[in-house]
Amino acid sequence: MSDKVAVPVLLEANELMSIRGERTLFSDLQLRVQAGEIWQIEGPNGAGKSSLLRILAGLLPAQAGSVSFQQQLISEDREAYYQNLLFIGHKAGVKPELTAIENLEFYAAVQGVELKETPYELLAKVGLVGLEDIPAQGLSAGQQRRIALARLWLTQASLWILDEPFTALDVEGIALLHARFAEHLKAGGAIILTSHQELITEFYQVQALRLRYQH
Amino acid sequence: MWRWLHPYAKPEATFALNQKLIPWFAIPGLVLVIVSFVWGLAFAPPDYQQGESYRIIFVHVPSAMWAMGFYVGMAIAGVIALVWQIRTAELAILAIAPVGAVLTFISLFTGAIWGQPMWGTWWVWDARLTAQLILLFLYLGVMALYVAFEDERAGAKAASILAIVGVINIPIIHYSVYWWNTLHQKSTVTRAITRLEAPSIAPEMLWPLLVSILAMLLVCAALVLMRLNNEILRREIHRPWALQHLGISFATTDGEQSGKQENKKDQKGGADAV
Amino acid sequence: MLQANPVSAWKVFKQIIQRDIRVASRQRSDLLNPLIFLLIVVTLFPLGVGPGPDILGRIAPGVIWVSALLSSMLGLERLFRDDFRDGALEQMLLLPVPVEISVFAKIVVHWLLTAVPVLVITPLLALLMNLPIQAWGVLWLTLLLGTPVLSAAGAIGVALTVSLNKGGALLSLLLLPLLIPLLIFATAAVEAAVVGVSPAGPLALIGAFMVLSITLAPFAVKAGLRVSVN
Amino acid sequence: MQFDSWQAFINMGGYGIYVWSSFAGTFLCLGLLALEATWRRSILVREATKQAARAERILRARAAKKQAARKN
Repeated sequence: MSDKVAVPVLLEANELMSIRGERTLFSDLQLRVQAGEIWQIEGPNGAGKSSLLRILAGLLPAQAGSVSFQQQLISEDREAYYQNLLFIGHKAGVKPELTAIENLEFYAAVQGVELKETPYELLAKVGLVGLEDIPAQGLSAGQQRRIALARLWLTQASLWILDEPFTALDVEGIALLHARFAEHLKAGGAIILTSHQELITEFYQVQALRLRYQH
Repeated sequence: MWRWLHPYAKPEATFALNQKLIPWFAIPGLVLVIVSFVWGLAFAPPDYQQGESYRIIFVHVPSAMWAMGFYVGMAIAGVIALVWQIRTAELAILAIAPVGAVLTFISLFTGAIWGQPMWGTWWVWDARLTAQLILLFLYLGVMALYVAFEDERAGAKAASILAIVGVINIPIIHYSVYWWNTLHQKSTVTRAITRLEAPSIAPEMLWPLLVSILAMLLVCAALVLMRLNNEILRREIHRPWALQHLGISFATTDGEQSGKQENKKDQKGGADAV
Repeated sequence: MLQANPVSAWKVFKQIIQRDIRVASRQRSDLLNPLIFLLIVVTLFPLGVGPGPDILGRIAPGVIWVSALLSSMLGLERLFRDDFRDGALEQMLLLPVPVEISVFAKIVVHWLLTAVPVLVITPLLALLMNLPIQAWGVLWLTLLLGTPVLSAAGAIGVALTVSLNKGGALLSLLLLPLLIPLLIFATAAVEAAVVGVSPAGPLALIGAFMVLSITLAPFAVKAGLRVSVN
Repeated sequence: MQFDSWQAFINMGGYGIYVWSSFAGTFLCLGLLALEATWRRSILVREATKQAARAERILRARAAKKQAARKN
């Protein structure tokens, strides 16, 4: 906090290459994400955006290259990395049999976040007031998505990797998310995300990584 | 740098090596097959208990033995594929499994035929046959899992894991099946085959048997190498080296290589920061 | 700077167990169906081979164990399938504890939810099959020691097939051959008890299988899940 | 040589059918494997030849087009 000159590098990817089937998605990809930065991965469908996010999260092995978090290869110390990572993928990980509250409480507990009280207020904030204790399968896709995104308020992870966080959200929800992003970046966190929409916001500067579709 | 060049340099080298090795396995293998079969069929003395029917041993035992051996080989390929992520090892699983399964089938088939004069029935739940039957299921499982995946590399990894789990399990299965067999043993004839394979077997029978075992190994190794090269070729068919190797002329203009699908695996700059 | 609190493995273990029991309690039919299947299959045998108590008692150990194996195949998929569909599996791989811990928790939960009910109805099965009373205890013991093997080995199979659409039949093809030793020693133990011989040998072996499978399976499951989740 | 006559060799002391059918089955299985491998290979070669020829045609057509454009 005292030394503002050297911004710590959170995530660093070197010479990444990914091949799905017979097609090379990308090769020699470099990425350096510093604290306070938000990166948007752009590109057409099938260019490998989701694959890149999954490689960065350590879910998918890269054909070549390395990913390190705070100068430590993620394959060497997964637990330390995952303590500081929040990944919300295409499938959000919300159990449909459980209520919004139960889902959130589970993820808070396994991520080491102490909940002082039942997160009614938070759920109200994300627009789920009155739906807190209905099993998630009774909610709409957008509402289920909101449960997953509510985790953004219940985490101490410094790096967020989010696959299409804005899908199925209304204008209000999007604005809320932007505000939360800004807050996170200000606190020294970093975000990597994919989105179909242009991220236009006055809150922060977006860095872009463009993937081309390769045949 | 080396790490990512490694897997792509590899298939080409393996292919060329296999191409050289195949005749070295196939020709001595075929010669030894003829030698051992003529020796076993015509010159080895008949068994004092089973008469001439015991001669089935010269195909039954080698196939049963290598059915097991190739499974172990497949599991080793699986370990290599998982630990070092070598593509050729993944393809090797696909090359070995059908050969191993056919060997298992041969050992079951010849075992059943042997059973007819021995026990008067085509199938007896004899320990050896039962264990081979389970081995056949294990092979089928590996092959079925491999092809069930849409992404071939995922299929290869899954099959590798299964092969390794299977190879840990094989001794347990064997032990349990033999134990089960002695527990339920009703007739003494079943031990006849086991007796033949004991070290007390007469040298006049043992030598042709050993030769037939070696012959079977060489022939099946040649088959595996042929299949492996086919698998390599199938995946690399559009690359210049493969075409060159097959003697197919292909056009090149300003470094643009022919072939419908250009796998630009070595192309740089798939992504750029804006 | 953001600083995350470390999480203890034990806490994650407990949380997963708690959550899965809660999930299961809201879809009870999933748990009940394999159990009913087991009962029906065991009922079919007397109808198929005749109700003579002698023959029933003789084949009882095998019938009960084979039925238990088959019914366990029915319920195995739920070990990871739902989690795979809704993304909870992915999140499980991203927990800040070794994946083996979470996998072990999943295996334990599966055992609690599927094997314990079987253990409860075992006397009923033994009764239906006319198993001599002196072997009831041993049958129960073999199930107690053997069902963890089913859950652990099953987890490997499910981890490998969970991403496939047609995984169900394949799962049985992969698993049943691997479970043959268990079947052999379990039935042998019960048969020994029926004829009044000490079943200690096969029981000890089943115990060894149990230890072996629950210590090694999490590693294979982890590798399998990594393949399936991508 | 254990057998006095060709006939005796074929007959195998009455077990001829068993012995010879096992050997024949073994040869058949392994032979089929070998045949399948060579057949696969020839298909691969044929496909590769076709593709290479197709690619060459495309290139030639492209070059011709370029030339025509230059003339105009």
